[in-house]
Amino acid sequence: MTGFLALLSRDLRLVWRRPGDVAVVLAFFVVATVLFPLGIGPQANILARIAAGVLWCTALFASMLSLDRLFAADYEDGSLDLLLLAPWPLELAALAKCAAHWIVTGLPLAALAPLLGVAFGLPPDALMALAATLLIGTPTLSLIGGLAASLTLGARRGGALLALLALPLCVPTLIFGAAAIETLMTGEDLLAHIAILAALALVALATTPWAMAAALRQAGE
Amino acid sequence: MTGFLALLSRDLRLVWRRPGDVAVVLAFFVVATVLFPLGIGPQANILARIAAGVLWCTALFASMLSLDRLFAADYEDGSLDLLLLAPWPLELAALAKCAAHWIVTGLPLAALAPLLGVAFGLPPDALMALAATLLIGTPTLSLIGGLAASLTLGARRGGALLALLALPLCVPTLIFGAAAIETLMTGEDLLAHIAILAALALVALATTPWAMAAALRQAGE
Amino acid sequence: MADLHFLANPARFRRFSQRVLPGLTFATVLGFAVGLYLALLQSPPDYQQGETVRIMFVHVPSAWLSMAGYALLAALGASLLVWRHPLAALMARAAAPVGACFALVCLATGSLWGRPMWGAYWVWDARLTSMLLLFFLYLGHIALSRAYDDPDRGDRAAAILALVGVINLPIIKFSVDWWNTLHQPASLMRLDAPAIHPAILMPLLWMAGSFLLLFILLVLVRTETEIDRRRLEIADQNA
Amino acid sequence: MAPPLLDVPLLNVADLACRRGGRPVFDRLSFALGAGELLALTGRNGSGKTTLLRALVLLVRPQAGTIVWQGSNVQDDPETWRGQLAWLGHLDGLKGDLTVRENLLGAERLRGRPAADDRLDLALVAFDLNALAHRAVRTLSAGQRRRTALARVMLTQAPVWLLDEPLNALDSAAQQAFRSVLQQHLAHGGLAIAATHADLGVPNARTLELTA
Amino acid sequence: MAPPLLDVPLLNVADLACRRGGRPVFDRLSFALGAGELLALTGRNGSGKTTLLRALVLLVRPQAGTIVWQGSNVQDDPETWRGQLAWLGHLDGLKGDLTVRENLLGAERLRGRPAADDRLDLALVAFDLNALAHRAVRTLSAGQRRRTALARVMLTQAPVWLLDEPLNALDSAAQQAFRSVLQQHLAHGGLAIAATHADLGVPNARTLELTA
Ligand code: HEM
Ligand SMILES: Nc1ncnc2c1ncn2[C@@H]1O[C@H](COP(=O)(O)OP(=O)(O)OP(=O)(O)O)[C@@H](O)[C@H]1O
Ligand SMILES: Nc1ncnc2c1ncn2[C@@H]1O[C@H](COP(=O)(O)OP(=O)(O)OP(=O)(O)O)[C@@H](O)[C@H]1O
Ligand SMILES: [Mg+2]
Ligand SMILES: [Mg+2]
Repeated sequence: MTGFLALLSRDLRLVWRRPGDVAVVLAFFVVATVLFPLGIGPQANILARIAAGVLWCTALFASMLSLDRLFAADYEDGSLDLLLLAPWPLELAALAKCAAHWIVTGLPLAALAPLLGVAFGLPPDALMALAATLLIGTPTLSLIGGLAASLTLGARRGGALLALLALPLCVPTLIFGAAAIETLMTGEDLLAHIAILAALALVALATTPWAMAAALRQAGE
Repeated sequence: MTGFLALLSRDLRLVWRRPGDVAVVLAFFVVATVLFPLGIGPQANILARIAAGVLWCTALFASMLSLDRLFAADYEDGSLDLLLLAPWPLELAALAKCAAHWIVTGLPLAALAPLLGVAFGLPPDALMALAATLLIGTPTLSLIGGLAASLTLGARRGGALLALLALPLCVPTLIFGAAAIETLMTGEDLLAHIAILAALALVALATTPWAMAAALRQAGE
Repeated sequence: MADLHFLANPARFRRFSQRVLPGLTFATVLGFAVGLYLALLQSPPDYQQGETVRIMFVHVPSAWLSMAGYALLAALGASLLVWRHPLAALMARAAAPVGACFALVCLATGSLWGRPMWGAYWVWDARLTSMLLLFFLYLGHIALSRAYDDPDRGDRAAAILALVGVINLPIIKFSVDWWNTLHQPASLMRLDAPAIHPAILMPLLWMAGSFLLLFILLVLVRTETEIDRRRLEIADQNA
Repeated sequence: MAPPLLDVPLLNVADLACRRGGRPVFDRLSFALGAGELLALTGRNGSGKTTLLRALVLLVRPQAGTIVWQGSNVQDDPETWRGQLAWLGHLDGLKGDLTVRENLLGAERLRGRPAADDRLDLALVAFDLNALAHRAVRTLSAGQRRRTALARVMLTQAPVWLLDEPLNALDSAAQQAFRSVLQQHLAHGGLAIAATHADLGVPNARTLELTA
Repeated sequence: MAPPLLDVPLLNVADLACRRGGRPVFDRLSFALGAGELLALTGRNGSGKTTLLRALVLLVRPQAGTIVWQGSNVQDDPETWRGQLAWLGHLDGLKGDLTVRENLLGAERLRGRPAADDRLDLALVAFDLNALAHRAVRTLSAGQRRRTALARVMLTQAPVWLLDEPLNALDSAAQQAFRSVLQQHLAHGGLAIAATHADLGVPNARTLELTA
């Protein structure tokens, strides 16, 4: 557990020293979101319809962009060996890296999304729902993205294939996340959707660390 | 010119050895695109209306996703030094790298987009137009993204910063690319749009290589 | 040992700025005093927009200056890359956040103004959208110049970006305008330039002049800070 | 760390065999190492020195054979074994964005314990890194980085050191510093296994020459 | 390559000064090198050997000073100068996913000319890489990679070699191979500048010791 906290706090402190790094991810999130009206056109009714999809899509993208190098940097400079040789479970190390990633991207993304929702003309209750679903859904993205990152590390074709399989695992989260906002218009139960998102996050939490650890051990060979 | 071809073929061969990196990018494209019909629901008229915009935006993201490592891998293993020291213009080297990137992302994206367009209920002529505009527009994205990649070489938070720099500059291509498909509905001239896209590509081709070369020389220091 | 070659140029700049700063400050304060008097008390409320029209006296000058600011960044970038002018890097570092702030003020006052005028804080109008993109270009410049451990590299990378960006600005503006006319949002009031009444033009020009002075003042002061900071860093490294 | 039993070998490697990429690298390799002993691995490029080191720390799965530390097979309890190890690979394993100090402190915390300030200072002094302590590693020269990595090894206080070409990129003063640190480690009852092409300067070192 | 004028220095470096990260590394450095001469750069870690090499090839912009090759300032025509160079850095500059052969051929083509097969074979033989020619570089040992990078240098046939710690990770046989390749290069009127902490084994090499 000390190791887990050490790794987590190392990654976080690195970010804390350079708050600009988080700001860049957020700025990117805003820019990417703004592109959709430019592609689709400014009609307010259509924009409000697709807002949830757009914001979830760009959130996924922001996660992917920053996850890409989650383990690759450690692999290339030799620090991965040190992680593999640390006298505590590698699963925890993988988890710590994903957790740090979520804290510096998922969390601020969820906080920022409602602001962008305003520009898409979403009503206040939809803004709340958006923030809530992102808060619960982004950990899953960090975990699955982390898995894809570890699989493509040193990988031959097999790893690539697995990563290709890992990505569609994000689909349920995206669908339920984006659909949750619609429930407000159709009068369905928002809480049910949130419960499903939470369940997906728990499944990811229970399975991905083992898979990540196995993939990292492979990469160390 | 031999150098240009040599670099191009080397990069293509590298991708061929590691097809997973391309596969992940294409998977992202598909997953992100499929999200919209799933999130918005099956109203055919809305879907067809937003199809071009959505596909262009996700194609733009997908090409950013893979640009991150365009020069970074060479930078980290010392090959960038060899490129900088090659006795032919660095501008050509930068161009060759962007060309290789386009061949392995822009080209498959353009090929894949009509397939996804079918899922959005686009009519056949719109599918053709989609492929054509992507074919002509994606080189611009590769060039602008390549510029951003060279500027962020050795910087912290490469990926997100790269996208933050590149996305605003890609806006004109995005607008004309997405709008071209709408011309089929409004009865405007498709060719005019394609001509503008080609002109944008030429402007990028004439300006970005110099800027990339300047940025790469900085990175060698 | 402090790097004398490096500081020779900025030292001269400092002597110059020490001389002009007091007068410039005074002129700025005076300009705003007169401008605000004209804008808030002298000029009549608009027959259509009522008192909210007064937002314009802040909104329009900040729009102009944020656009001019980016041109300045490009000019500074060119003089850094071509003539290796060390002061240009420091001044660009100082000017970028100021320009970004003016863009932000334009966006903020615009959306505050939009609430009574259009009933929404944000609409995807062409002018609004291209101002937003300009703001993003500023953000990219700022982020890039600070993304390196070695500040010189950040400065030069940002200079290249500013040059490419300034070539792109007209293209972006043109395409966004065209995009907007393509999708005429019929129900919304267009942001066309109203035939400006002289009673409004006068205070507007005063305010614009005062904003310009403020811009120059802020850039000069911030450049001095940058010089100090760089000098401290060098002293730190040589310690 | 258990009190060293000077007469019994602490580390017993028997019949170790490894394959890389489908090719056998070595076969039936056996040795034993007691407290205070250094084993120098020599042999031509590609003879398997790095592979052996990685197999000993279980980064590479051995094909056959056993590695026994203080009487128990390390494969049964890899975590305890890892707690006894200090590792230096071909790559330095440093984060370019962090300073020398942060790298050293971070590595110690990753091993599950915070480093005391005085020990850190000792390691910095030993490798003449004091003046560089607050520089980002990315701005260091090759030898300065290697020295930082060596300081990390020294800081662990682990009984078993596994070093892959520790002298790489070091100038003669730094090589001297490394030698005295290594001798100190051995004098305190530590073990070390080092792959090297040069002389490590430890008088009664044992040598294992690998043949490709 | 122009016929070497044995009496006139081909390379003239005068008053070179460099800074890294705001700190001066060296100042007013001058030397001249004629055909067939080797300059060994020595000095402590961080004394500026790598910086000097990078400045000579214009990867680092010198603060002051001139570099003159065959009478003309290289900064006026960097491309011609680059055509005369073979470079070996701290990093090998190899692509792990490509084979040894592909790496060598690719590097030659990057220099703007395809390598003839017989020259390639010569270089492979010189560094005992024949058996590895079709192995992906990622599966090679550290010394095998360094040998590949050295074979690349040999393949260029460039008159000026700039080498940063060429002996790194090499076993004694490979060191010997490198020495004879280097001597051959010098005997053919080539120049070489090499940063090193070990002896390069060239009898009448000149030495430039950098002081931090
Ligand atoms: C976030 C919202 C807004 C933004 C980003 C924005 C942006 C701009 C920009 C960039 C300009 C300068 C254009 C030029 O000189 O070429 C401008 C001018 C102006 N804006 Fe806004 N605007 C916003 C909202 C509004 C609103 C709601 C109104 C009132 C209806 C308004 C009224 C004006 C007027 C009257 C001018 C001066 C026209 C001229 O000089 O041509 N703006 N705005
Ligand atoms: N990118 C950089 N930014 C800032 N300072 C640097 C950078 N690279 C090197 N330095 C500093 O410049 C000085 C010279 O470094 P250089 O790499 O030239 O040394 P070297 O003689 O090659 O050392 P070594 O024997 O360790 O390879 C060192 O003090 C180093 O810390
Ligand atoms: N990842 C790998 N996949 C396949 N083969 C490998 C891999 N790593 C090393 N090898 C091969 O295994 C053999 C032993 O390599 P190893 O790295 O252990 O040698 P070494 O003794 O450390 O050499 P050096 O002195 O060059 O560092 C070599 O023939 C090498 O080519
Ligand atoms: Mg080895
Ligand atoms: Mg060096």
